[in-house]
Amino acid sequence: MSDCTRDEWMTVVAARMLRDRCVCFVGIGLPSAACNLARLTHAPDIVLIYESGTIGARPQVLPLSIGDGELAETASCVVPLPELFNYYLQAGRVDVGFLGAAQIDRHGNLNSTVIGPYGAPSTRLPGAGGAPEIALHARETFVMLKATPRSFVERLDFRTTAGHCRAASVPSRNNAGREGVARAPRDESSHGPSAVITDFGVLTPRADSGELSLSGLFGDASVAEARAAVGWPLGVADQLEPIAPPSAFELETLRGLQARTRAAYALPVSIPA
Amino acid sequence: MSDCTRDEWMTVVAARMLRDRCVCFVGIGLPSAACNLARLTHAPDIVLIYESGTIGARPQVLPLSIGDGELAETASCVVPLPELFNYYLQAGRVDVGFLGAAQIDRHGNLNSTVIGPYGAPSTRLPGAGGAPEIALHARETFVMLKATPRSFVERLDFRTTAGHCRAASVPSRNNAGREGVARAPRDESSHGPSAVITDFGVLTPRADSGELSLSGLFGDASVAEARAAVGWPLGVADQLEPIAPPSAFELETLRGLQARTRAAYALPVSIPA
Amino acid sequence: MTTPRHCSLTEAIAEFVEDGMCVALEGFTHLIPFAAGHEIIRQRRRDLHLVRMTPDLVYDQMIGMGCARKLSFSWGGNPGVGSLHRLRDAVERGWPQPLQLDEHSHAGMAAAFCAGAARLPFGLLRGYQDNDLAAHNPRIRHVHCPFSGERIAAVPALNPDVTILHAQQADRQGNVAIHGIVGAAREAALAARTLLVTVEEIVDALPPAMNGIVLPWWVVAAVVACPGGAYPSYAQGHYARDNAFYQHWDEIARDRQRFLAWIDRHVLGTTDHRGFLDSLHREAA
Amino acid sequence: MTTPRHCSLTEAIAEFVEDGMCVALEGFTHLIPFAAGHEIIRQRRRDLHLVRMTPDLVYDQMIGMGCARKLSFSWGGNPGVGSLHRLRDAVERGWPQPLQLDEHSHAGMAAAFCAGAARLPFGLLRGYQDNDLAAHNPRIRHVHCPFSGERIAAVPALNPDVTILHAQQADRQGNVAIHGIVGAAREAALAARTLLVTVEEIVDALPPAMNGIVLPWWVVAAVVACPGGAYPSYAQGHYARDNAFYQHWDEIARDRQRFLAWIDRHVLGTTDHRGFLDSLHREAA
Repeated sequence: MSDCTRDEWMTVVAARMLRDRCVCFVGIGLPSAACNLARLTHAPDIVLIYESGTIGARPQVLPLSIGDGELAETASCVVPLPELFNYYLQAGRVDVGFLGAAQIDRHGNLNSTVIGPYGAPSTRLPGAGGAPEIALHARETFVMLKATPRSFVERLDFRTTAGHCRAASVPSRNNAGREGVARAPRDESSHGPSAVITDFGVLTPRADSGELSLSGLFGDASVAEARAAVGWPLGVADQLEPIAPPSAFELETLRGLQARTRAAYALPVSIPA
Repeated sequence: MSDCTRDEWMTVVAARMLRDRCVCFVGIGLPSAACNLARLTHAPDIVLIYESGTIGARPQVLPLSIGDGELAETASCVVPLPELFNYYLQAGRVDVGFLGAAQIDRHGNLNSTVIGPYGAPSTRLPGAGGAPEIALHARETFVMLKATPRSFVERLDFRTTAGHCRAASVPSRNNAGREGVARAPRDESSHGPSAVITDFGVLTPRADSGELSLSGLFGDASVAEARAAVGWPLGVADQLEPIAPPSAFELETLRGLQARTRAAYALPVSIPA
Repeated sequence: MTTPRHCSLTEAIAEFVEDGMCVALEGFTHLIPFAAGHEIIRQRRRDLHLVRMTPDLVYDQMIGMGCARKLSFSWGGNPGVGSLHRLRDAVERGWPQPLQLDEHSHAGMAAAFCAGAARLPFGLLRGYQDNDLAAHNPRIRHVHCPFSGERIAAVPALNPDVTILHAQQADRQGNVAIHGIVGAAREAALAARTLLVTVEEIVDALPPAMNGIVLPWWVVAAVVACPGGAYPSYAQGHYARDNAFYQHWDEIARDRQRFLAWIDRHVLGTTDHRGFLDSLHREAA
Repeated sequence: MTTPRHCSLTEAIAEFVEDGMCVALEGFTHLIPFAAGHEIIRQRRRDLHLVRMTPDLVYDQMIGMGCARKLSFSWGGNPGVGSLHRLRDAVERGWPQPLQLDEHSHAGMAAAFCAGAARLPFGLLRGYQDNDLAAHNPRIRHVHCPFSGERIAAVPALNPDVTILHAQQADRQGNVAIHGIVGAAREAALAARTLLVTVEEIVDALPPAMNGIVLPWWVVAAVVACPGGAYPSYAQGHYARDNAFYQHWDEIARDRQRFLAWIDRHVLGTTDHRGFLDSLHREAA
């Protein structure tokens, strides 16, 4: 399947990380595609929770927003957000959280708040949303993010979401220090990503330091490409796992889902009269 | 209407205290009869909230418990108890609370917890239920309670619900003093009953001291009867209001409601097979 | 996530409810899990810490049979009737054994269940003001608002080892739907380490109810089909509350011997809830 | 209790929304009150403190038109598309005026709305750990559990002067029913001093929904019939979200002049929401 795109690689590889029957807090975009691909392939009973309070959603097409009507219609139930955040997420009932961000550092800390100083940013990003508490409370988190030296950075402009964080030794630029409590890397109080799926392969945290290092490459990607795309000196895991390319079934299912989605979006929505 | 009972007097007089469209947190028993009588006479749009989370209930017959199915079926909505207590009661959205108790003192403090010491009571009563917070948060509370020297007492065995309380000067017997903060009588932090409807008439708090004194007598009751039934030296208000006896319409409506209720209760409920 | 077990009530209580546990049978007047309470009596559980806003007849029976060492509650009466005589006997005379009380107001219990469901260590309320409750319960304390300085009451989270509910329906996967008065049942369910649910019926698919009260299968440890399982409480849409039974209970429970005879005949003398209902039918006939 | 007013949206905004107020238009992707936001723009309100978990296009438009001095929020993007360019322009370049930020996470905003609805001074959450949010927002603090000593994050209650919702139905008395994704709309509604609701339709009686989401008439200040009032967001059961409009907005909002021209034509150039929808229809034709 050498003709598949890097987006497809990312989506397929992320989908494979999801066990059947796991409870998954889904972000929009690539994570939503990956979660639904898992549901349509090896994980038919995966429980998808979207941030809009739709629990157990089974959409036929990918939603554009986290609250499209399709999600409510196919969900087991729709709960108010305080219940979702208190009784499900904070209560520790979510197995997997999927996050994106604008920036990630070598310990998996994430920035989705600002580029530049908080008070006078060069780029104002959307902000935290559910991410800080998803990372804190989900049993495990995955990050999906395409790599460039501007997104995989030596030092975050703002730490929105804690990774394997080593806060005291590598403060983010904006951190005024009030909350700068160090967390030991990879101990049980660490909530960093267990995998970062990017467009050349997969990074995972080292057991000792929590530092993200390259542990798997997509078929046509190279270590040199990976190193060029990452803004810190990227370590390579002792065992660089070969990643099986997307199977015909995986690709067919994903492409079918995306074709259905495009067809649904192309239908004109009539402005209410 | 000299043939009416004291229960009927109490119910009719309590019903008259309720304005149309007021939001009323209803206790079971006489208060429920009074609130529904008001709804069926002068207050058709009164909003009745039962402690079971049934908001806007319009029962055809009086419920035995605060959670009979009739209440849910006729309510505008049924909310979980945390919402009822947080978003409606504590939020100050209730106009009138109706309370009963086993004991009341001269400042309208109520006991529904124990007779005798808390740790070794001679009579264990049901306990607080919603009462302490109903009294605290409803704009106004009424108490309905038949008078004997054992229920209208000089000194409570336990203060379950604060009245016009003067806590420091008249501690209840069980009070270990930890919470014994005096509240000035009748100021805005005082949440005592604005009327106590009992089986000889009505007591209301004096403007200066918050002490309950006799302000109205039912037709055939006397000051001497009232004084005999109350365990403290009962003051009489400067103006002892004559209370209009139950009208034919009021009595007819109340008796119709109670007849419907008896008929409904007499229907055998089949044990599920 | 494990799949909820579908099993008998006998098996569910045997497997999940152990002596000494903290157990909540919730349901506010409606959907009270009587069948489960009776099975706990049949299996002679001891030393339980029972939790329930309104103990009701089911806890009167369990307390009278010596299942409980402690009770967390906010109103312990027979609604609309009067006292719970077995609860009173335990508190006033230590029969059949003393009962430790963790006593709250309804608002306090609701806050404690919410904190439990949210896995917060405590809940907040404006309450317990100028009364004697806090003086007798060290589990009622206060915090100061970090913004306004105001003093607000605090109660520790309630997290039962096991919560047991009765509901109208579950589907084959184990999703549970509750219809009607719900009280603090959902919070008690989500606060628990283990959730057991008895239901009137198991259906292929729950009726669509986008904003209805649903407990998803992956929070449920076991689902038991148990028609009539809330009787003499009720199940909206299935059967009405037997108000006459509640009134009749006052006489039964007033006397220790009569109480024991009733339990012997209808609970211990039957093997399951179907037997219990049959036994009441025979008595009524 | 006063009866809710039935009036036009023009009257409702004129009467209840004043310059300088704290105003929340809630609805999480679903039932976003666009018509009300446009009417606030038409009436040229200034200096508002806007509150909303997910500012969305409606706040992008209000901010771009200079209605706001402050924003309390937790995620300010165009869902599934990208940036809110008017929000960015205000924050990055102070155009048309600077915007003060009170920035939270979703969990923090939810806790703040809940505290507001419950009239508690603050809400609790396990959150804001090891990140930079608290360092930049003095409205994120901590309390210690009075039982365990644990440190828990606290946020002050949000109590808007006015909350505005869009819903599917109200009855003639003013009871409002919401069906589908509700977000924190109910908490925002009950936290407010004044609640305005626009609805798709006013009906004689709401469909029975025992456990549905209903806001009773006596918490509602005004009900406005406003079909299509959530467009380009959606109303479950009435019309779908116009995802193409959300994608198209990215181009419109990217450029100040194009944005102003769009608002001039479709919002300021029309007298009400019917006119706005007609204007879009004409453009699409």
